[in-house]
Amino acid sequence: MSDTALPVRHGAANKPGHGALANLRGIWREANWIQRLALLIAAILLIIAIFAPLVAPHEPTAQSLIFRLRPPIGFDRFRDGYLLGTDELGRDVLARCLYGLQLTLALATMGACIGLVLGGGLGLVSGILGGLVDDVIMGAVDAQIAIPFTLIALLMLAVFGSSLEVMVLVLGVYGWEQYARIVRGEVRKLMQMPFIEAARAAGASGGRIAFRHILPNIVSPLVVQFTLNISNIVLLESTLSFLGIGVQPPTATLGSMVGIGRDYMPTAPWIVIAPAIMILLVTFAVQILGDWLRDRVDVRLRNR
Amino acid sequence: MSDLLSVKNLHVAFGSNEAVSDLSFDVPARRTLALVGESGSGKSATALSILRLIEREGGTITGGSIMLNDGDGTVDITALDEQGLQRLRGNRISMVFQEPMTSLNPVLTIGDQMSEVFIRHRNMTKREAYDASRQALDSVRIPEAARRVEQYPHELSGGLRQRVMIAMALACRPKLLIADEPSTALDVTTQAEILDLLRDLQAEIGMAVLFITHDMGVVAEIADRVVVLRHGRKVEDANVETLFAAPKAAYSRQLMAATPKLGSGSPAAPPPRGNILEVSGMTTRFKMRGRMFSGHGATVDAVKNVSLVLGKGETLGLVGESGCGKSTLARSVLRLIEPASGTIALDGNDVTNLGREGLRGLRRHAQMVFQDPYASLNPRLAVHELVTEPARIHNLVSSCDQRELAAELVRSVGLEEDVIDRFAHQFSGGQRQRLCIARAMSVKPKLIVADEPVSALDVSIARQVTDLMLELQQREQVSFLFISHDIAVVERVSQRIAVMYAGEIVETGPAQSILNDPRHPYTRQLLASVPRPDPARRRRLGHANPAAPSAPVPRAGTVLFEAAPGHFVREDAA
Amino acid sequence: TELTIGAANVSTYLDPGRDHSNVGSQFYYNTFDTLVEKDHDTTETKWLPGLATEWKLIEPTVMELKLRQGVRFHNGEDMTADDVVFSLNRMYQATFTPYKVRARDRLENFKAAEKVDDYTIRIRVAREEPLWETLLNLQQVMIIPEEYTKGLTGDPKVAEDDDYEAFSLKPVGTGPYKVTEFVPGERVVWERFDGFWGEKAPLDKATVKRMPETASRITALKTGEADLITNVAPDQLSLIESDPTLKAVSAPTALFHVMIMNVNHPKLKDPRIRQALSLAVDRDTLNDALWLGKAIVPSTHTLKEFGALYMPQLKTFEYNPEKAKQLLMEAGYDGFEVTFDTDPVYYTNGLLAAQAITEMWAAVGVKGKVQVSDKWSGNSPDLMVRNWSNPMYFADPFGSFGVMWAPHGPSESEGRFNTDEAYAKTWERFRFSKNVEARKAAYAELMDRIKADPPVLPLYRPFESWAMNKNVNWSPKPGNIPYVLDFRAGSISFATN
Amino acid sequence: MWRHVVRTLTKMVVTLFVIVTLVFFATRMSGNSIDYIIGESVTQEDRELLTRYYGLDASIWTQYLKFLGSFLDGQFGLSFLERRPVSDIVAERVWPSLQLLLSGIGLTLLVSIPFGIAAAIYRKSWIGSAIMTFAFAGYALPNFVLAILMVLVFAFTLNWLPLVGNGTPWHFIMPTIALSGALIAALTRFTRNAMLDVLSQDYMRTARAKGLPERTVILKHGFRNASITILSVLGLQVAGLAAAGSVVIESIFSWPGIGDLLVSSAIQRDYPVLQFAVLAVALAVVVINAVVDIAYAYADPRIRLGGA
Ligand SMILES: Nc1ncnc2c1ncn2[C@@H]1O[C@H](COP(=O)(O)OP(=O)(O)OP(=O)(O)O)[C@@H](O)[C@H]1O
Ligand SMILES: Nc1ncnc2c1ncn2[C@@H]1O[C@H](COP(=O)(O)OP(=O)(O)OP(=O)(O)O)[C@@H](O)[C@H]1O
Ligand SMILES: [Mg+2]
Ligand SMILES: [Mg+2]
Repeated sequence: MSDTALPVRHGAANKPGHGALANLRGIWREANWIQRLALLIAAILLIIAIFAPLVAPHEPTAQSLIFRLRPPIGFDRFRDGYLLGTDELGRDVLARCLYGLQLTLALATMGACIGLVLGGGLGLVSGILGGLVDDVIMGAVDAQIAIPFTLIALLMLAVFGSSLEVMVLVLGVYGWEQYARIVRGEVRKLMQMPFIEAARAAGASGGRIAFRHILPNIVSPLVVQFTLNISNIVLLESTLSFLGIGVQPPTATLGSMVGIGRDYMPTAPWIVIAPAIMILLVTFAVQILGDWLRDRVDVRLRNR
Repeated sequence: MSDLLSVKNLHVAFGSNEAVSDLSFDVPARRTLALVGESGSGKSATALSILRLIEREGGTITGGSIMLNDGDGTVDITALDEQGLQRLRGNRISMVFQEPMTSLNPVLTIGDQMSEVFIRHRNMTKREAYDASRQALDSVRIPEAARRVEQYPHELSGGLRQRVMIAMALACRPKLLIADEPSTALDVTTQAEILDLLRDLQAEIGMAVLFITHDMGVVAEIADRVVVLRHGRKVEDANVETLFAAPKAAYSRQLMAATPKLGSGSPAAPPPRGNILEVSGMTTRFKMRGRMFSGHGATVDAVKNVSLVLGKGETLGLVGESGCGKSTLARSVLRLIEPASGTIALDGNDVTNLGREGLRGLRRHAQMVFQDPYASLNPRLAVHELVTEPARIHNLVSSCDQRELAAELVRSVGLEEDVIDRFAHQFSGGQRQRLCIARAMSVKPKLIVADEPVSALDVSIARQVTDLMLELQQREQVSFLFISHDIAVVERVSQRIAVMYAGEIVETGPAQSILNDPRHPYTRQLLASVPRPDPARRRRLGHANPAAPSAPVPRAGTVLFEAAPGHFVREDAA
Repeated sequence: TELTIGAANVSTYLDPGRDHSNVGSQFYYNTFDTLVEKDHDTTETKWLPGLATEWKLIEPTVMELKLRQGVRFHNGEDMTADDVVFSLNRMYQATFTPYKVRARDRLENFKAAEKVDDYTIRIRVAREEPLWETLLNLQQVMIIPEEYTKGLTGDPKVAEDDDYEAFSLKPVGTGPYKVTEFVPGERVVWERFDGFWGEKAPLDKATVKRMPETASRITALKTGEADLITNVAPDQLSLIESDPTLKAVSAPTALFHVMIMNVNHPKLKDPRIRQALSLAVDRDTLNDALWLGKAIVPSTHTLKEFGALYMPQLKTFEYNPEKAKQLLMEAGYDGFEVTFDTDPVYYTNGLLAAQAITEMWAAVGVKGKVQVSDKWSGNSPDLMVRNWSNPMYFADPFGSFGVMWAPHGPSESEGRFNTDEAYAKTWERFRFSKNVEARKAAYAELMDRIKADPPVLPLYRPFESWAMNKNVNWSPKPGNIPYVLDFRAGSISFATN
Repeated sequence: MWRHVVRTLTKMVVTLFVIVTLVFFATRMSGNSIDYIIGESVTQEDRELLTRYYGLDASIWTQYLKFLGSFLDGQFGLSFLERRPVSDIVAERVWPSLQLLLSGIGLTLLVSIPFGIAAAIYRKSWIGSAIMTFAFAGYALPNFVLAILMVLVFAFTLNWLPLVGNGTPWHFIMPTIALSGALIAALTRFTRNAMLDVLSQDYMRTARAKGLPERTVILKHGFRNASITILSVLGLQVAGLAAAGSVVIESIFSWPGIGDLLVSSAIQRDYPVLQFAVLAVALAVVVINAVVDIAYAYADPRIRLGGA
């Protein structure tokens, strides 16, 4: 290779706004059709989640008991104004889906953030300090792997009560061990990298190495794990609802709509199908994007 | 003499990127053609095209023909179908790759991997194939061939693995062997053995060899004819003697010039101004940790009782084969690893027992540059943060002056100022190494320990980097502890040389004194193995036996004596 | 003939003495008998001979019973007075804690049973008992074999706690079906008991399997993996009706779903608040929406099964949002949040009703919030409102309201209901007056008390549905307690085709 | 070697001990089980009586000691609700769960490995995209929705497959698919990634340069190596499968397995059962992981001999 610098977008770092836009366009161009689809879905879902109160035709908890279990548009007994039909209490399925999407995304994001901080922090500590700390944390990881998480969720909800805050906590704890394992693995790999030794040789302290050199380098695998975690949380939340310990009525989340509505699958399938499709879209989009991110990260590494 | 292989107007492209353009050359039967050129010039792409493996790598042959004309008739390889190619590969043409460490399948035994070839092309039964494999291993002079077939690749050393690769390639007595940098990843001594072996086997089997390398020394050793590539184009095609005597193309001349030649002289010694570094009696010990067995107590001394001094403004070159403890010594000197015993003095101050704060002081004055320029730069930091980091750590620069300092530093290593907002992956290898050096220079250290700083670079770029180091030494009076396994490079930059073997320094002294008057047998062997870029002076070594120790096993407790002024040799060098 | 029943739940133990759960009630009647049998075909109270053939008071507090002869337990032993005395005294003079607990609320008045001869016994009560037959017909005093039970563990002469524990896994009775396999929580298998004293059981074998998911139960019925399934929610009935090979039977269940309000909660101390919470609930709408209008909304805490004590004329509870608003204003309701606790699944439509009720509260300006938890919060001082059920353990107001709202009964002892001396006095009259009219008068007074300072609102009497193959003729009998899977002679038959 | 085994075993025991201890204290924190044992409408006085009867009035440490003691008789105590030895209850549930788990793993391997390999080889063609789209979609659907959908289609509407319990091989079809759906999706992706890694390795080129047919190259040289990484994930995934997924599936298919027991005992606060069920699942997971470790070491000669 000749001694010339590789092509580089000049000024990308100076003009972040412009750079971000260019970045987006670049990303779009680079994506294949399925990734584009995922991007589109993600964007649409995000927008309708954020603007749910504006978009939703009804309050999500407003009941009209006489018009319960009405089917969506195009079916017999359809009732005007309830595009996707009504549920077992005569609430608007569409409105609940929209608000549910909002809450589900919020829960999943918060949960994934907590897991990231908790698991990532422990993994970082474990990987950097090693020794006894490492043994203890990894022991906890082993134990966590061996206990079914549904059980932990059950116990936590029993101990702390089943409020939304506790639900966030539960969802946050979910997957911490995966973050911890990944971070620890990455940290240990990074600790072997010459640039860490270079930093030590330059006189960098442990803290500086952790935060300036290691942390930025585990961002990519963490982002990938984060996306997977989000979709797993969405699924977990619906499983908890299935078991009757999810987000509590009348609050709607996609998971609770599916979990609680399942008894109506044979008689009023729209109650389940609409949120199930939303879940499918969310997890599908998030995972495709996550996987794509992983590929991009890998390319970086392979390029060297 | 008819040509075994003729490549005509070959074009190879990766996507829209043309890697090989309009390349034509012939390989005569029983002769060796060397394909030379720097990294990325299309050597491997050409080789892979001949076996039509290039498609697997994502490339395509976009034009030209590759005719193979051995006794069994003429075929155009570019037109063969998959079946035909499979019959060809490993049978009429075979190939040896650069990386012996990764080119063998880690989960299959040597025997499994070798016998496949016999089963495939010679229709042997499993038993017969195993027997044949054993013989093939014998024929590449691998000791204890019977045991080797049961072993897995990771149980063999690099040299042995490369022999296995060669045995495998020669299993069916191919008419053409393609060797893609078969010795680059090996120690000089091992490299010499492999080259000898190849030459002998070529004579024995009577095959043609297409030899790919970027090392002009190796070319001089082995080739009959040479094709020089640059950016995928042929720039010269000549007999080896002609090429070395009178290179026609400018690029060939440049390549020759950059090639370090042993015996081309060392920099002059600086005026004595005292020592920057004094190490005495240093031993560094590693605990052995098996994966399955938690063996406790087992230790290995990677560095044994080493003493050395380094004058101010001077460069001490440290040479020795892989695993002899060079890096460990370098790290111990900077106390990145704690030595088990011995003392280290930097600029007259004892730093052996410094605490955390004191170590910061040590690192203010002593910096390090590593072998792999990519891996030693944090990929997530911008250049202005990268190169100024040591200075920031030692509070030599405020955050507002950081960019200025960075600009100054990159200029001093010959880069444009505007690179300071880029990231490491946006640079080439040589530029990255410059950044590493700039980083080390940011604190204006008195000592830089450079652990194989140019081993990963192409010759011409390595040359630029060593030139830069010499220039910096001139300008800043910085001292270097320069580690390399390439003795020719060491000669170019060092006033003094230390030779390390199995954790000990066996010989040390002024560069020219060591090179011209080696006393220790290991030093002699090392020097003899270095390929000379001069076809007239080909080495004629006997067949080295890799199982036999290549130098006497050092006895413990031996000390150095002065054999000539400043030239110390270990006592056992009888 | 064999029958497979898909049940939402299967008991984790089978001991009629300690059990009074809805799940358990399904199982006992096929396996055990009581001394006094009831005519289950009618809601009228008609007592029939059971394991006792005749009974008469020989003193105001002593009853003598003649036992049926030739009754055999499933294990082949003959039933004698010893078994009966043992069975009764295990409750009347309980040593085993779970029995003590079960006996306390309904059998407190019963002191002892004594053997007179092999087929005659006497039962002694503390005070004159107006409900003799009723309380001899209880599930808790079903007859079990003495020797067998005592011999299950430890000393075969002594009834240890462990004997009773073991019995609940290997139950033996005198009923028409013997339990041949019992996997707690999973499966009960009955086979016809040929030594049964009464009319031969119509089924050779009946297997009850747990199928917790509603959709799965219905599907199993469709695929033929079950012939009869329990707990079909009202919303699923259309599914059964649309299939020509299936049918559903529904019957009002002898219990009330109720809404309880903690009278001692600081915010709910003022009875007007609780009255308002109660008046705001439009129970008819709940019924129409959640129960297809088929549930029964009561005007007071009364059930048809009470026979002479059925008092629909009382108007204790009503829907009157205007009055509710007014009361709230008078009481100075300041918008505090009223929590409504509910179990997620225990009561059919319970969660839905809870949500609907909070919406109805909202209509009168009360801020309600549903709190879902599987935990019983009835004993928590923080409890405000929650759902509950008042089952009819036996056909008398005492067996329903009486068990739950007695002085020192569960509600009071859990601290969410208060009684005073006056209440206790009225209670005494209701419980022990021999004259039915006196009892009715006393009950009406109790209801007035409840109306004035309400701790409870009976929402409705739900109905329970079972679905089955068209050729199975089965339905729950109106005179029975809720949930019983009665497969005795005359209770089930098959269409022949 | 022995030392390694002993160390692994000790680690296992410590892990399990920590788990049961944690579960013990967590359950005691999560509420007095007496409320769940006796249900509603019991006076305070009776509640106290029962509390004493079930030994729940003792201090938590006494209970803990008693709990540890219950390991010794091999019965692990009596179920609060079922009044029989916990070991009987759990033992009954283990086999059906294991059957389902094994058939789930079997199906997963059978489907995801060929598909993963195909997706890697045909990465750029429509075959690869189709497989991966399915893999993503398979993972995106909550498994109980998949299960109920199957029930509605194959049992309710078409009446092709039996639904309840584990009587015949036919009974396995739906639960197995429902249980392994997500895992198949995950493992397909993983196999693909592992294969992609392997396909770019130098030794693959060597194998081709020997003139080996593509099938041999992919399966013998490629998959052998990929299987090592696949194995290491499988162990982790199985743990999730063994417990989390199965709860839902067991409930829908009325499968008398341990997942269902876990949740019902937790909801009903039947602590002795819960604790032992957790222990059993944890043990299974730990053992499976140990087996995977050994298989891993066996598959990878670098580890097998690495320490020698
Ligand atoms: N798989 C690939 N995809 C795209 N481009 C490639 C690929 N492999 C090689 N190239 C490009 O083709 C050109 C020739 O590469 P080739 O590997 O033949 O070089 P080389 O002379 O063998 O170099 P080296 O000495 O580093 O092995 C280079 O520019 C390289 O970047
Ligand atoms: N962290 C470590 N733990 C145990 N042994 C080690 C460690 N680092 C190095 N060694 C051993 O110490 C010896 C010297 O290693 P060192 O890396 O110093 O050699 P080197 O001369 O730099 O080799 P190379 O040219 O390959 O870089 C080797 O046998 C090596 O296996
Ligand atoms: Mg190459
Ligand atoms: Mg080194």
